Amino acid sequence: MNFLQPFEKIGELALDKLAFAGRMGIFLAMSIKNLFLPPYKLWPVINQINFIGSKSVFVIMFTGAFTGMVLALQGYYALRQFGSEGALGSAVGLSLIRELGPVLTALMVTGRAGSAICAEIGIMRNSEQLDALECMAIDPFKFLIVPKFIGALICLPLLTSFFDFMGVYGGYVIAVKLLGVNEGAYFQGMFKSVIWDDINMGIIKSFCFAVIIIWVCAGRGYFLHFEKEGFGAEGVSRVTTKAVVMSSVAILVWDYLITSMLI
Amino acid sequence: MNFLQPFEKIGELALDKLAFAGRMGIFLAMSIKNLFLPPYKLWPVINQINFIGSKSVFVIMFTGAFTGMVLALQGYYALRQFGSEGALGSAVGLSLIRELGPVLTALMVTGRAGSAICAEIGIMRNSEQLDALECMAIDPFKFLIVPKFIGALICLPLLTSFFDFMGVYGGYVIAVKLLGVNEGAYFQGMFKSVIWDDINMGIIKSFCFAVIIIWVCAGRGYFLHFEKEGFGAEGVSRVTTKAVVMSSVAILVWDYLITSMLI
Amino acid sequence: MSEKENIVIEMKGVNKSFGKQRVLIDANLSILAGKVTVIVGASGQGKSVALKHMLGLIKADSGEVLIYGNDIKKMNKAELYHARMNFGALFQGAALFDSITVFENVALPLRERTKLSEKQIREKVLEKIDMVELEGSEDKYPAQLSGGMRKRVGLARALVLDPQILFLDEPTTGLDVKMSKEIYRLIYSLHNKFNFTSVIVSHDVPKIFKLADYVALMANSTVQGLMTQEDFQLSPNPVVKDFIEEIMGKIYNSGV
Amino acid sequence: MSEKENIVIEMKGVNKSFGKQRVLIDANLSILAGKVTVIVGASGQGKSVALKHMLGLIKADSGEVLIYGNDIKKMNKAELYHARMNFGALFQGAALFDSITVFENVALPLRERTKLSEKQIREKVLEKIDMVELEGSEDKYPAQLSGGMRKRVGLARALVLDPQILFLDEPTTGLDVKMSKEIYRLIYSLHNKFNFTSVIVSHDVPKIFKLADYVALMANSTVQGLMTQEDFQLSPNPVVKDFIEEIMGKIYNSGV
Amino acid sequence: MQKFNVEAAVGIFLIAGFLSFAYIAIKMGDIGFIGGDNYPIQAVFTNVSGLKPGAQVEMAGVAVGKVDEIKINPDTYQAVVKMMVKKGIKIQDDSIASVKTAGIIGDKYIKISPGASDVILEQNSVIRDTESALDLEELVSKYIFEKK
Amino acid sequence: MQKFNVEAAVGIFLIAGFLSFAYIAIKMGDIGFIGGDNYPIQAVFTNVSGLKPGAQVEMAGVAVGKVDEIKINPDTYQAVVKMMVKKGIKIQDDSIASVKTAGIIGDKYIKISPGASDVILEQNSVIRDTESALDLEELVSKYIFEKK
Amino acid sequence: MQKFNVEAAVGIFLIAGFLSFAYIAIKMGDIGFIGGDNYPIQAVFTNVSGLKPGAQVEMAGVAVGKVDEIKINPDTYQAVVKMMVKKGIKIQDDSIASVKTAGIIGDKYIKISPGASDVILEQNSVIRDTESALDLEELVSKYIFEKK
Amino acid sequence: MQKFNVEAAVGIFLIAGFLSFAYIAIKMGDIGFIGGDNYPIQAVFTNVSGLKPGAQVEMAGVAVGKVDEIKINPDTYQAVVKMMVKKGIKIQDDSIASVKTAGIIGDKYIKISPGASDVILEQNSVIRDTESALDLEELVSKYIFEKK
Amino acid sequence: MQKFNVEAAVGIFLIAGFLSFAYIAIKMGDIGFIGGDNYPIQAVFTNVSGLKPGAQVEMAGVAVGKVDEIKINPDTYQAVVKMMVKKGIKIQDDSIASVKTAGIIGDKYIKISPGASDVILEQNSVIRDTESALDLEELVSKYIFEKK
Amino acid sequence: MQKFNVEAAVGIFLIAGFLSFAYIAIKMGDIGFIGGDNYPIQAVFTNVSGLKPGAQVEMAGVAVGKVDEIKINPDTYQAVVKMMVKKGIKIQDDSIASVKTAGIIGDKYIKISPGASDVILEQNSVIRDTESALDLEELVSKYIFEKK
Ligand SMILES: Nc1ncnc2c1ncn2[C@@H]1O[C@H](COP(=O)(O)OP(=O)(O)OP(=O)(O)O)[C@@H](O)[C@H]1O
Ligand SMILES: Nc1ncnc2c1ncn2[C@@H]1O[C@H](COP(=O)(O)OP(=O)(O)OP(=O)(O)O)[C@@H](O)[C@H]1O
Ligand SMILES: [Mg+2]
Ligand SMILES: [Mg+2]
Repeated sequence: MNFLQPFEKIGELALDKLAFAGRMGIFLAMSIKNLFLPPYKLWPVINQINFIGSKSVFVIMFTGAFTGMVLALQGYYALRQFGSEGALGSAVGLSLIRELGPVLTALMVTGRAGSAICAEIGIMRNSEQLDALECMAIDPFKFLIVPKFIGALICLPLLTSFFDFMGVYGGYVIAVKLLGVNEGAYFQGMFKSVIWDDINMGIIKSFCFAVIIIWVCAGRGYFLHFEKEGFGAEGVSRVTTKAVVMSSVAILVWDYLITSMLI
Repeated sequence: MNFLQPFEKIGELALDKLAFAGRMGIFLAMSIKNLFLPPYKLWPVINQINFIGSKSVFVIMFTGAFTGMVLALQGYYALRQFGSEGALGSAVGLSLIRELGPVLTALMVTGRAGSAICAEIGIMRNSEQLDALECMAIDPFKFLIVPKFIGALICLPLLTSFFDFMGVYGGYVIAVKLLGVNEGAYFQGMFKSVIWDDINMGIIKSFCFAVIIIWVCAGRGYFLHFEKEGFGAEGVSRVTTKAVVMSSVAILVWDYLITSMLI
Repeated sequence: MSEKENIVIEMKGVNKSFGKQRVLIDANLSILAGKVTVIVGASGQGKSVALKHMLGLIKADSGEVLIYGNDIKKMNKAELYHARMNFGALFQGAALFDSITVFENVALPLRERTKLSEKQIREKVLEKIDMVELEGSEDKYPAQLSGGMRKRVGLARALVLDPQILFLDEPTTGLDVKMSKEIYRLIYSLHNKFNFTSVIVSHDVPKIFKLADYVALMANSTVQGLMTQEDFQLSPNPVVKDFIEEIMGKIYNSGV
Repeated sequence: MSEKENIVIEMKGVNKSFGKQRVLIDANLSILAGKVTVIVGASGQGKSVALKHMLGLIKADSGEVLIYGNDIKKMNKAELYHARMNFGALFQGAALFDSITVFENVALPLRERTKLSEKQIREKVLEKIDMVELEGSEDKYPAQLSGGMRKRVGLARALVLDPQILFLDEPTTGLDVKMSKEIYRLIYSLHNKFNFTSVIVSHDVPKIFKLADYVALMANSTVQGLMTQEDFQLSPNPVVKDFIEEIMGKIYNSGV
Repeated sequence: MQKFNVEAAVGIFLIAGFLSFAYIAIKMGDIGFIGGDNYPIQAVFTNVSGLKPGAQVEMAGVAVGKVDEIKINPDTYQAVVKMMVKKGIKIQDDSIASVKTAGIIGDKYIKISPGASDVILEQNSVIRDTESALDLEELVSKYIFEKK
Repeated sequence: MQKFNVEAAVGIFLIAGFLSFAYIAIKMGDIGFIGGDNYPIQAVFTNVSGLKPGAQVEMAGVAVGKVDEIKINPDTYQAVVKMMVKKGIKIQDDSIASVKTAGIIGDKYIKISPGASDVILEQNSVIRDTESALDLEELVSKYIFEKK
Repeated sequence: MQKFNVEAAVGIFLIAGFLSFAYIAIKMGDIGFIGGDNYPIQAVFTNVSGLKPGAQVEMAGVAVGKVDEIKINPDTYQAVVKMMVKKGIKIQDDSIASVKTAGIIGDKYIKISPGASDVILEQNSVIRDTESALDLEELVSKYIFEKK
Repeated sequence: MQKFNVEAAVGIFLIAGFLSFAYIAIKMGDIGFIGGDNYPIQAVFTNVSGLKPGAQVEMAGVAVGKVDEIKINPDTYQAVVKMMVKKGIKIQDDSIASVKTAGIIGDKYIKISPGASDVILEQNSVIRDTESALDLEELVSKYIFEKK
Repeated sequence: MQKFNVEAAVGIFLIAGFLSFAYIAIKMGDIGFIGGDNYPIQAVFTNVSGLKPGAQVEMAGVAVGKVDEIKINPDTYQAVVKMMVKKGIKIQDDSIASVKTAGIIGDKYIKISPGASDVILEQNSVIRDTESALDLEELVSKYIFEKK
Repeated sequence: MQKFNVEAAVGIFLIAGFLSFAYIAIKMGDIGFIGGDNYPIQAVFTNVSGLKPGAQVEMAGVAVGKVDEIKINPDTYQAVVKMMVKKGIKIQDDSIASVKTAGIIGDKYIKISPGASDVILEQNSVIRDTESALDLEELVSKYIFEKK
C-alpha cells in the first residue's frame, strides 16, 4: 500500500483544488443569481461605489499619471531613433487604452479594495457574522456580495477612464512640455490611431476584471473556514494575501485571453 | 479664533503627515544602521529569502510568462502594420528588461510578500510581541527588519530575472510558435538591441524597489500603533491595504525617476 | 408522551466530523416548547456545534435535525429562512457587524426582514437597547465597546424580532458578576412574559441551573442525558457525576 | 529610610497622555528589592501602562522612571538593553512569537542574549517548560495552544534568563482555578528560592493578596498608596476602601 | 452628515468618471461625430485598398467628414464608399474624390478636390469623378520595366 | 460526501470550461469568421514570400475573404494558397490573383482583379492567372545594374 | 495653546505657499502661452493635409509659435490656418508660409521664410504668400508617368 | 478505505494524463522540430550580413526550414550556412540559395529557387549556386557615383 | 513634544530631499555632462529645423559636445546655436558646422568638419562657415520639377 | 526536516535565479564576450558617424568581433576605432575596414573585407585601408544638384 501513497497525496491535493474551484464556481453562480433577484436596494451599492470607486480615485490618478509619464519617456527615446516622435501620442494612447489602463487599474483596485473586501468578509466569517446573518434569515449574497459586484462593475470602467485620462495627460506633460514633442502630433496622432474598438476592448477588460476581483477576493474571504490556516488575524491576512495574488494573476491571464480574442 | 480653525485642521493634517514621514525616515535610517552592525546571522536571512523569494517564484514566473505573451501579441499587431515584425523581439525584450520586469515583479512581490510582512509586523505590534522583544533586550530592527531588507535585496533582482526570462519565452511562444515570427529575428533582434545599460537599469530598479517594499510595508506595520484605526484584525488589514497601495505608488513614482535619470 | 407534541427542535442521532475529528457522535436532543434548556460541558466538547446544527448553519453528516417536525436538510432556502424568522440567536463572539453602529446592528433584522416604518423601528430598537442597559451607546461602533457590552448588544439584536425560540451561546461569559445576574434576571422575566423557548449554552455552572428547566451535558462528543436540573445534579450517569463533582467541587457536594 | 537603598525601580511624578486621554497623572511608585508588589485596579486604569513605563517601553511625558537610580530616559540604547538583561516580563496577551514553536519561543532570549551551547539551552528551556507543566507541548506552535497554555509559555519565557526582576501582567487571567493556584505556588516557591523582585498586575483580587508584600491600587489615573496588603485592606483612603468593598463584597467585609 | 458625504463623494466620482470616459470616447473613439450634423454622400472607386471605415474625408487638407461604410458591388466588382460629410460643407457635382495616403506609410484617406460647377450635391448622391488608390508597388515595377 | 461530489463536479466543469475557452481564444482569435458563409478557392503562385495564413483577400480594395492555408507543392516547387471567400462574392474564371503589399512596408495580401468572363468559379476550383509577390530588392538591383 | 499656534501657523504657511506657487506657475509657466505673450496671425493654403492644431510654427528651424486652429473656407474651398506667434517675433509682410514635413515620415509643421520687406505684419493679418503641403504620392506618380 | 481509493485513483489518473500529454507534445509538437524530421544542408556565401541563426529558409515563399548555424571559414573568408530543411522537401543540386530581405526593412532569410536538375541533394551536401546579401548602401552609392 | 519635533524635522528633511532629487532627475537626466570640462562655442545657421537642445556635436563621427541652446535672432531671422564642446577638442577657425541627420530618419546633430587653419577658436567665439539642415522634401520636388 | 526543506528551497531558488540572471546578462548584455579569446586591432576612419561601442565587426556577414572603443584623435581630427576580434580570425594586412549600415535604417557596423595578402595583422596593429560611413544625405543632395 505504501507505493500508493504519493499518488494518494497528489490525488488529495487535486481533489482539494477541485473542491476549491467548485466552491468558487458555486459562489459565482449564487452571486449572479442573486444579482437578478429582488429586492434591489440602492444604498448598499452607493456605499460600495464609494468604497471601491471614490476612495481609489487618487491612487488611480496618481498611478495613471506616472504610467503615462514613463510610457512617454521610454517611447520618446525608442521612437526618436526612427525620427518618429510624432507617433509617440499614438503609442502612449494605444498602450494605455488597450493594456495598461485596464490592467494596472485592476491591479491597483485589487490591492486597495480587493484586499479590503477579502479581509472584511474573512473577518465576518471568522467572527460568525456571516452565521449571524443567516440566522436572521438575511441572505449574505444579496446583502453583502451583490452590492460589491454591482459597485465594482460600475467603478472599474470609470476608474479605468480616470487612469487613461491621467495617463494621457501625464504623457503629455513629459512629451510636450519636457521633451518638446509637437503638441498637435501628440494629441491628434493619439486621437486618430485609437479607434472605438480599442476603447471597447478596454471597457470589456475592465468589466471582466471587476468580476474577477470581487469573485476571487470575496470568494476567498467567504470560504475562509475551508482554508487550513484560516483562523485569527494571521489567518485572515494570509488568505487576503493569497486572494490578492490569485486575483492579480487571474487578471493577467484574462488580459491575455481577451487581447487574443479581440485584437 | 474660529476663522483659524480650517488652517488649524490643515496644519494638523500636515504635521501628522510630516511626523509620519519623519517616523518612516527614522525607520529607514535605523534599518540601514543595523544592517551594518554585528552580529550577522545567516539563518534569518535564509528564511526571508525563502519567504520573499522561493515562495514567489511561481507567481512571478506565471505573471512573467503572461506579460511576455501579451506584449508579443500587442506588439505583433502594432509592428505588422510597418512590416517590421522583426523588431518584435527587440520591443518585447526592451519593455521587459527596462520596465515591466522590475515594475511588475515589484508589484507582485508587494502583493504577496509585502502585504504579508506588513501584516506580520503589525500583528506583532498589536499583540505586544515587539514590546516583548524589547524587553528581552533584542533589537527588533536587527532581529526582524534587517533580514527582510537583505532578503528582499537578494530576491528582487533574481525574481526580476525570472520574470524577464519567462517573459522572453512567453513572448517567444506567442510570437514564433503561434504567430509565425522569424525565430532568429525574435531572439537575435532582442539580444542585439538590449544592451548592458538596459539590464543595469533593471537591476538598479529592482534594488530600489526592494528597499521601497520592505521600507513601506515593514514600516507601516511597525508604526501600527500610531495609526488611528490600527486595532484588531480589521486595523491590521486596513493598514496592510494602505501599505500595499503606498508601496505600489512609490514603486511607480521611483520607476519614473530612475528611468528619467538613467535613460 | 404528551411531551412529544411539545418538541420544537429535535436532534436525532446526529453525527458530525470536521476532517478526521468526530465532534458529534450519535447526539440526541429534544427542546421542549416554553422551557429553558441549558447545555453545559467542558470547552471544545461541541456545544456550539450542536447549537449551530439546530440553527441549520451546519448540516449533519448523518442523522436528522427536525424543526417543528420538519427535517432541516430537506428544506429549501425559503423554507429555512421562514423557520428562522422565529429564531433569535446570540453567538459566542457576539458577531456584531463592525461597520455599522450599535443602533443599526439591532435594527438590521427589522430593516431587512420586516416592513416597519422608521419610527416603529426606532421605538423597538431603543426598547431592546434599554432592556440590556445600553442607553446612550446607540451611536457607538462595536469596536468602541467592551466585550461585555458587545454581548449585550448581541442579546438585544437576538430579541428584537420577538422570537419564539432563543438560542444563547454563553450569554454571560466576559461579564462581571453584577451584570451577569442582570442578564439572568432579564432572561427569566422575558421568559415569564412571552413564554418562549430557549436554549442556553453556558459555563457558569451552578448559577445557570437556577434558570434551567432542563440540563444537557455535552461530553465524549455526545449529549449525555437531558433532564431537569435536580435530576441532573443527582444523576447516576458516571459522566454527569464526574462533571458535577469536578466543576462544583466539594462545597456543593456537601451542600446536597 | 533604609528602604530607600533597596528601591530597585522608582516612578516619580510620572505623567502620560495618549492623545487627549490622560492615563497617568503624577504617578509615584517604588518597587523594593526582593519583595512582591501587586498592582490592582479596575480595567483601563493604566496598570499595564505603568508596567510598560517601568520596562522602558513607554517614555513618560514628564516625571522620571529610575532603574537602580538611573533615569531611564537618559540611558542610551546599550545601557537600556543592559538593564533589561535583568528583567523578565510576561505580557497581558502573552506575546508569543507566532511563527516559531513553544520551545523556540522559550529559547529565544537564550539564543539571542547568551552564548550558551545548544545542549545547555535545551536543558534550561526544558526545565522551565516542566515548571509550568507544559511537558510534551514543546513542538507545538502558539496558535495550537489554548489561552491558558499561552500564558504559561510566556511565564516560562520570562523566567528562562533567571531574571532579578519579574514583571507579570495578569499571569492567571484565563486560567482555571486549579491552574492559577499552581502558578501562584510556582511564583511563591521561585521567590523563596531566588529571592528576586516581582511586580504583578492582577485582577484576581482576594487571592493575589496572599502572595503580595505590597499592594498598590491604580485608580483615578494614578497610584493610590503603596502599602502592605494588611494595611491595604484596612486603608482609610476612600478610594482604596471603595475598591475593597466593591470587589470583595460583604462576604469579605464580614470576615474582617 | 456622513450619509451626505458618501452621497456627495459618489456623485462627484460618478460625474467625473463619466466625464473622463466621455472625453476618451469622444476624443479618441469618435463617438461624437455620429450625429445629426452630417449628411451622407457616396463615391464609387475601382480600388480602395487600405481605406478603412472611420478614415478621414478631407478638403484642402482639412477634415470635413468620415468614411462610414465600404462595400463591394458584387456585380461591377467596384468599391462603394459611403461618407458622412459635415453639414456646412457643400460638395460640387464635379468634385473629384481620390483615395490618398497620409505621408508615405500613413493611413489612407479620401481627398475631395473642389470642382468648378455651381451645382451642389444632395444627400446620398454619388460623386462621379473618382481616383482610386495609387498602387505604389505597381508604379515602381512599371517604372523599372519600362526603362529597360 | 454528497457535498464533496457537487463541489468537485462543479470544479471539473469550471476548469474544463476555462481550458476550452482559453484554447479557443488562443487558437482562433477571430471567432466570427469561422462559419458556413465562406467557400474555399485555390490559387497557385511561384512566390508568396511574406504571405501568412489569415492574410486578407481583397477585391477592389475591399476585404472579401481570408487566406486559409499555404502549402508548398514539393514537386512543382510552387506555393498553393487556399482562400476562404465570402459566399456572396462571385469570382470569374479569368480573375487574376496577385500577392500585394499594403503600403510599401505593410502586410502582404491577395488581390483578386475581376476578369471579363461570365463563368463563375466553383468551390475549391483554382484561379489560373496569378501574379507572384514582387521582389523589390531584385527590381532595384536590376534597375541599377541595367543602367550601367 | 502653544500647540494650536504651531498647527495654525503650519496651515497658513502651507496655504500661502500653495497659493504663491500657483500664482507663479500660472504667470510664468506654459499656461501663460495661451495668454498675452502671443499674437495671432493667419495664412490661407490650398492644401494643409496632415497639419494638425498644435503643430509648430518655425522660422529658421526654431519654434516661434503654434498652429491654433485650422478651418476650411466653405466658399473658396481653401484652408485657413490661424497661428499664435511669440510676441518678440516680427513677421514681414512678404514672408512665405509653407507646410513642411519634419524628416520624411515626420509631422507637418509650418515654416515661415523671412521676406525682405520692412513692413511688419500686425495681429490677425494674413500672410499672403503660402506654399501648400507637398503631395509626395502625386509627385512620384507624375514623375513616373511623365517619364514614359 | 473508500476515500483512499478515490484519492489514489485521482492521483494515478492525473499523473498518467500528464505523462501521456507530455508524450504527445514531445512527439508531435514543435519540440520535434529539432529531431529527425529535418535534414541538414549547407551553402557557402560571400556575404550573409544580417542573416541570423533561426532565420527562415523559403521555397516559393513558403517556409521549408530554418538556418541552424552560421560560421565563417577562416581561410576562405566565406560564410558557411547550415540549414535544417523539412524531410519532404527535395532540393535539386542546381537550386540557387540567395540571402534576401523580407520587405525593405525586414529580416533576412534564405530563398531557395528551384533548379531544373533531377538530382536531389543529400544530407549535409552543399548548394553550389548562391547569391549573397544585397548591399543596398553600396548599390546606391555606386549608382550615384557612376552617374557622375 | 520633543519627539514630535524630531519626527517633523526628519519628515521635512525627507520630503525636501525627495523633492529636490525628483527635480534633478526630471530636469537634468544626464547629470554627468553638466560640469566644468566643456567650453561654449556658437554657430549661426539659416535653418536648423529638427535640431534640439541636447543634440550631439560630432567630429569625425565621434561625439565631442552637446547643443546647449537654440535661439532665433529676431532681426536677421537666423538661428543661433550655442554648443558645449569638450575641453580637449580644438576647433579651427575655418571649421564648418553643418546640421545633419543620423541615418535618413534619425535625430539631427551638428557635424563639425575640420578646417586647415592653425587658429583655434576661443570660448564663445562663432564658427563662421555653416551648412544648414537639408530640406529633403524641397530637394525631391525640385528634382522632379526640373526634370520636366 | 523542515529546516532542510527551507534550505533546499532557498538553494534551488538562488541557483535558478542566478542562472536566469546569467542567461539574460550573457545573452543580452554581452557580458560573456569580454574575455581572453579576443585580440585587439585598430582602424582609423575619417567619419564613423553612428558607430557605437559594442557594434559588431563582421567578415562575410558573420560576426567576428565587437567595437571596443571609439576615440577622436584631436590632432588629425580622425576617429580611432579599437576592435576586439575573435582569436581564430586572421586579418590580412590589406583587409579593408568599412563602416556600414545594417539595412537602411539599422545600426552601423564595421565590415572587414578580406584582402589578398599573406601577412596577418598582429595584436593592436592598425588596418590601413578604411572606408568611412556613407553620408546618404550628402549623396542624395550631390546627386540632385549634379543633375541640374
Ligand atoms: N468549522 C470548524 N472546523 C473544524 N473544526 C471545528 C469547527 N467548528 C468547531 N470545530 C471543532 O469542534 C470542536 C467543538 O467545538 P465547539 O465550538 O462546539 O466547542 P464548545 O463546546 O462550544 O467549546 P467552548 O466552550 O470553548 O465554546 C472543537 O474541537 C473545534 O476544534
Ligand atoms: N498605545 C496606546 N495608545 C492609546 N491609548 C492607550 C494605549 N495604551 C493604553 N491606552 C489607554 O490607556 C488606558 C489604560 O490602559 P491599560 O492597558 O494600562 O489598562 P489596564 O489597567 O491594564 O486595564 P486591563 O486590566 O484591562 O488590562 C486605556 O484607557 C487605554 O485606552
Ligand atoms: Mg462554544
Ligand atoms: Mg492591562
